[in-house]
Amino acid sequence: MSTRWYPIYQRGNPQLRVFLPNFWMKLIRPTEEQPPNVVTFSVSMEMTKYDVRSYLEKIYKLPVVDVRTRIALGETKKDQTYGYITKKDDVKLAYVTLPREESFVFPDFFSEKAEKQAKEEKSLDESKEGFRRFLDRNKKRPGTPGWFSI
Amino acid sequence: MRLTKTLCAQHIGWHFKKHWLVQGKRVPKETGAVAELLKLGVQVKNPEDLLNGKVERKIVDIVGTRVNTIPEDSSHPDWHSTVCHSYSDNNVLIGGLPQAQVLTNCIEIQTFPKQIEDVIASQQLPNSIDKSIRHAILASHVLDAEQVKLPKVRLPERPAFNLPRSYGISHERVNRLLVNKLLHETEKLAGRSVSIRRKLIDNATFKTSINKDGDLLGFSINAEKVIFANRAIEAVKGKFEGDLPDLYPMKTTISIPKHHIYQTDNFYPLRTDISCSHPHTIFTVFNKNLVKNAHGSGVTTSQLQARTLIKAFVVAAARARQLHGDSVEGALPKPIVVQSVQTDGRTFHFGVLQLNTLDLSANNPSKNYWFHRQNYDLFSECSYEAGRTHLTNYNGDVFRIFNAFYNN
Amino acid sequence: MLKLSLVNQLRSTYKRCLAGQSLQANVADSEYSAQPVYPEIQDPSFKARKQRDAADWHEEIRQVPTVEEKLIKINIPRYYGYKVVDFNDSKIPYNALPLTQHYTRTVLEDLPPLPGSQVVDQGDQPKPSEDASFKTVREDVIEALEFAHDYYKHQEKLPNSAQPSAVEREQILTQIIVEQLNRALLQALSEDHKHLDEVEVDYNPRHEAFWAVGGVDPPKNVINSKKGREWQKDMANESVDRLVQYTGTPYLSLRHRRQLSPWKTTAESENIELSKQIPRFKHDPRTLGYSTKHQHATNVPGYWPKGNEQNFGLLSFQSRAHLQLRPKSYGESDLQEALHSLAIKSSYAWLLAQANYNGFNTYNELTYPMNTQTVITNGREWSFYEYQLNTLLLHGKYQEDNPRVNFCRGTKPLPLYAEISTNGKCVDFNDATLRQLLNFYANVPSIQRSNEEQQPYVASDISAYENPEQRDFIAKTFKYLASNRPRHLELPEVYLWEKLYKIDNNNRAMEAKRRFFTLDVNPWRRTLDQHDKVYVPRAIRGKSRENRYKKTYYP
Amino acid sequence: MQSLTRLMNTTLTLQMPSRMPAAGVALQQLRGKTKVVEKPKPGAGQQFRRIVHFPEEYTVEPLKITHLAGRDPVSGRLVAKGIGGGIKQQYRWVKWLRDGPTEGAQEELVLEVLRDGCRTANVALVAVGDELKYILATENMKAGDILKTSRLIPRIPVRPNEGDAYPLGALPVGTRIHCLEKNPGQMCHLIHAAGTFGTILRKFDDKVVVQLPSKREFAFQRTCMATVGRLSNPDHNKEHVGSAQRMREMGNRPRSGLWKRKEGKHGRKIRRLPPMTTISPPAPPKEEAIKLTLPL
Repeated sequence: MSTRWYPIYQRGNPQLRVFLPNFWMKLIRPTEEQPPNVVTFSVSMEMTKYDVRSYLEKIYKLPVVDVRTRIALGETKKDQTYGYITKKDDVKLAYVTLPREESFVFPDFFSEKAEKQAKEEKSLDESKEGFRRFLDRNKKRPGTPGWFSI
Repeated sequence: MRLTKTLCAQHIGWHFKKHWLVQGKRVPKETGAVAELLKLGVQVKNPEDLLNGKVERKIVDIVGTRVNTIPEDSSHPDWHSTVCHSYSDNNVLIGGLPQAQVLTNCIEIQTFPKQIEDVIASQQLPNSIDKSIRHAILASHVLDAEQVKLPKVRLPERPAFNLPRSYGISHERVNRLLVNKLLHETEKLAGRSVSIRRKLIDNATFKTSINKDGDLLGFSINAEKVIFANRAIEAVKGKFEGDLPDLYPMKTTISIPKHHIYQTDNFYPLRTDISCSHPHTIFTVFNKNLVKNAHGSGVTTSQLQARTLIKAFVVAAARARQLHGDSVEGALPKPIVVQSVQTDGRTFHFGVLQLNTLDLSANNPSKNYWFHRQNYDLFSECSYEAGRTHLTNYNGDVFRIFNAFYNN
Repeated sequence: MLKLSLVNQLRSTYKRCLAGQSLQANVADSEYSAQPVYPEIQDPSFKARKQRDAADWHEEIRQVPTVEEKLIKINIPRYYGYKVVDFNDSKIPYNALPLTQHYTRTVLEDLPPLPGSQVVDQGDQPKPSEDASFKTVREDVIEALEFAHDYYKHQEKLPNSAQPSAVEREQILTQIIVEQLNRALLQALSEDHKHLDEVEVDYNPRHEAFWAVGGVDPPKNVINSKKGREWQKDMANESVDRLVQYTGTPYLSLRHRRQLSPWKTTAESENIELSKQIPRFKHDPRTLGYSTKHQHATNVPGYWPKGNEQNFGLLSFQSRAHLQLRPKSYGESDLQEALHSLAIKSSYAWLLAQANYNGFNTYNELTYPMNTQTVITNGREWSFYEYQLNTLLLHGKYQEDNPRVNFCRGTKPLPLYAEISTNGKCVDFNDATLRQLLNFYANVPSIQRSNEEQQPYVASDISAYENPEQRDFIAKTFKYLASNRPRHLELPEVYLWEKLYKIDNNNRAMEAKRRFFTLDVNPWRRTLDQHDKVYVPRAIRGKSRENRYKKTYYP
Repeated sequence: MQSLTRLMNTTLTLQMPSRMPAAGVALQQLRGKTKVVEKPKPGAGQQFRRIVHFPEEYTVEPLKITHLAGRDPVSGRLVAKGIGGGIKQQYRWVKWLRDGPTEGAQEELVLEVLRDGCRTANVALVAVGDELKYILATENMKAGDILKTSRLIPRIPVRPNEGDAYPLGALPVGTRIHCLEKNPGQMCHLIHAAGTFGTILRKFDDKVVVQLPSKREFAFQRTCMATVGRLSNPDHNKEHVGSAQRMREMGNRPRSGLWKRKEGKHGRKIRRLPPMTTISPPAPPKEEAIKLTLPL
């Protein structure tokens, strides 16, 4: 953990009382298929491979075999109204290799939610489809009430 | 605009500036005040020193800083007040072979020693050997697969041309392979009985330093391949007479760079009690891109031959110092014989040095012997053109001498 | 009049066709057959068409007459070189063995102990003559070791401006030891083993090999692109081929005119069950730590084709100096696996490069097995491996269908000596290790094949071509490709601002479309022969306007 | 303005520096501020063509140069037009001082005559003792020649050979010389161009009259050293450039085309040569001017 880097003192009140650590690691879901013993983290930009390794070894007592890091380009987006381009910050990704016996699967917390959402969408689609069929049916007989059928 | 007073008004500040550009530079008149003050015992100081005094910056020791390089001046630990003429691999003696002879106190004998001449004349080589040697030449010059960027080529008559960079086998590698392959063929011919008494080493360094007529000479050379033997080569029988050449108006140390920073220790790459520690033959490579005269001209044949001699001399002298102690001066109890071969992959120069004395002064009656013949070309051209290999004017004599040297 | 006759001719042909006659009926009667012969019914699906195209290309490569042209042919699809996985002898990531086995289709076994050592274990005396010769060899080797160490110790004392790193130091020492030992053993053994007189010794040769591996998951961009097309959606996750380029420099390698005899029979090597058991590494090799690069396919076993008769590898000494750079956390067992992996990939690559000079390549299958022996050493520790190359087909469907497998068998690292004492004497010399090494040298290469059998796909040699211009062109193009020099044109590059403002977000719609990505051109698809031809100056060609450009002779 | 100057002169007992003839002052308008850049005038012996990276000690190694393209190396401003580009040459450091003993003569051996890309005459590599040096080569100099150098002025003039260096007083009238010292001890910096020579015309008092390549006559002190003979490469002035590209290779850019040979201010005028001039001893070194600052 870096000790050199603190927020710059600002005059006036209220003073900053909460000091968040400037080294942090976030477990993220890998975008591509990986061997089961590789874990992906998003880490703070200042952390090096050695920082990541000692962080996991010293705090979480994890058996780290190897750490590889890279910096991923942040996404860009065009503003819909004015057309200027905004860019998200770049992130540092750390690929941590554990011993080959270990395996890590990223937990799927939201599978139920996704299912539910899918179901809802399905019923919505169905009702839309029904309405479209209803409209199609009534296209050729203008002025006839909807309930009228042969 | 009308020519009014306002229009014609001039900015006085501008004139001041222009005026100051000229007037701001003044040479102080000598008023004699300094002399008067000094007479009164008042200290006079330069105003520059008081106004812009030098601030000494302290160097803070931080972990991870690079170590400062040692300045090459009198504070260097290896700095000596006496100057040393330091000969190293890339130096060329401008006087050529005569200078090398005077430098090493050698008389030149333009044949090989009798035993080698006899072997060259009488040796029986199998008929297939020329084919193997041709193959070895091609394998090292053309057929090796190394592809590195070669040195830039300039056309003297078209200095503005930037020719495309060519890739190929580096000069060092061509020579390493050629010498290795020739030695391999020789050892196959010689059989185990001879080759067990030899050991080969790449890139051996030899260092020695010698006093000659009040000048300190330091030598540090590298031999690309060295053959060590378990027994020293016998001294050449017979006595040879001859005079050293006259270099007037040059001194013998001309064109050897002078240094104040040097080490005078002796270095021989093996200890004495190991089985094969006697120097037998050294192979040195001449690369015209690295070895040039101090003034940039190419190396002449005589200068090339001088290089062969000096290298042999340094090896012999380093060995003599190792055997008889650093303080050995004058005649050696037993002469040391070293064979020396220099090549640039195509031209070979063979020579044999017999070191009789380490006393190099000009008036020493006993001399060292340098046996050599002229240069030999192994071939005139070896190339790969239009999908075919070409080797023209192959000269089989070179391998015969090579073989005789190995078996000596 | 003429037209009328043509019409008449056509009419008669049509009539004959209607009558069920063949068009060439009047040319040869032998075209008739009792049973009608129909052309093979071909699967019109996309995948099958793709496979047929690939097979046609492989067949075209096979038909190319010379070794050099075959390599040029393989390189033709890419002007800037293929995107290849960088396999080299200096980087072995953690847990690399499964990937190496998959990428070389290799079964790993233990090297059986020497028959000689078993004899000693049982207490029987070996033949006295053998014992005497072993003793002399042993003395020679110990002497060579002591000599090498003494020289290295002296050399280290020299003040050197650039301090060599630990890896370089190991490489320097091992190079000395290996050269000394090789010389001592060649001398000592050549009297009994005449084949050692004919070996060709390569010093730090250049070993490179290129091959394609199937059964690897496609990268993200390929999946996305396929998912974007309705008809390709189902194929999105189908495995793709990865191209691999090995680059390595052993300390020493020995070559011989004849081949080593195989130690696995054809029946043993063709085993579909065994081939299914080979570990697979389906993920992208970059997830393991390998990197990719763009380069031309090169196959170099240390010399140029038709260089000499010594076309088959006998023994190579590989370096393990770079294993020092692996972190300690990889563990001891992984070091062992790394050595196996190094042995497998270096042996496979060298054999593939040798096979390439006999006309085979990753797309054209071997017709006979090839063998080599590999020693990995740091001077003190020696690991011994034997390798048998049975197949080269690893790409595409062959990953599953090919019944043949390659074999590698090896030992653990064995110490040759414990240490060199301060007075320069060798302590605890290990005879077993030396015996193993001697066994490798004594392994007589005995197989010699006829030219047709050895090189079934090679019809000619470029030096036999009549046209000097063609010879020159092929030789130069081949060297240019194999020299790994950068291409004449710089690699196409997209600047970051262009990615942000032109590709990812279309912010400059009115700008002139000049860059390749706005013109919808993929520069990586540029083929090797898409370049301006060399202009022949008028002074050379004379006044004719016809031969203004030099001809090209791409296969 | 004059009163201002007077005021300054009275308040400061300072002496006006004579304005450097070669130094001009250029005003460059920055935004709202005038930046004063001092740059030299062309001429005065400076070429603004290249700077040579001289090491501390004399060496015969070919030296590296940096092309200036007509710019002043201090201010970086363009001074000389029409210079730029060209093939990078290597500079050979000629040892101008031919120092010899006052009694007897020192002998030197010519080892090689070389072409130097940075000057028109050839240079000769000369060995004496354990020293190597370059001198300018004379017309007929070749490797193996022995040269003599002496500072002795005998009663009867010596019979010199080409390449020998003697004081002017020791040479007979009519001798062709080059590499002449302007004043004794001042490096031999006269007559260096290829094929040129000066001629000793007559002697009077302790002066020797020499006709320089410009045909003008100057009287030098008799102890000034000079080298005997005509400089090498005599055909240099007859050699054609050949092509525009060759001109560029030589480092010259296309000319403006404004200069006319036969008319205008700079054109040809035929005048009588000025009479003989006696070389005056070198001026004492100038005192360094103090630059006073005044934030105006």
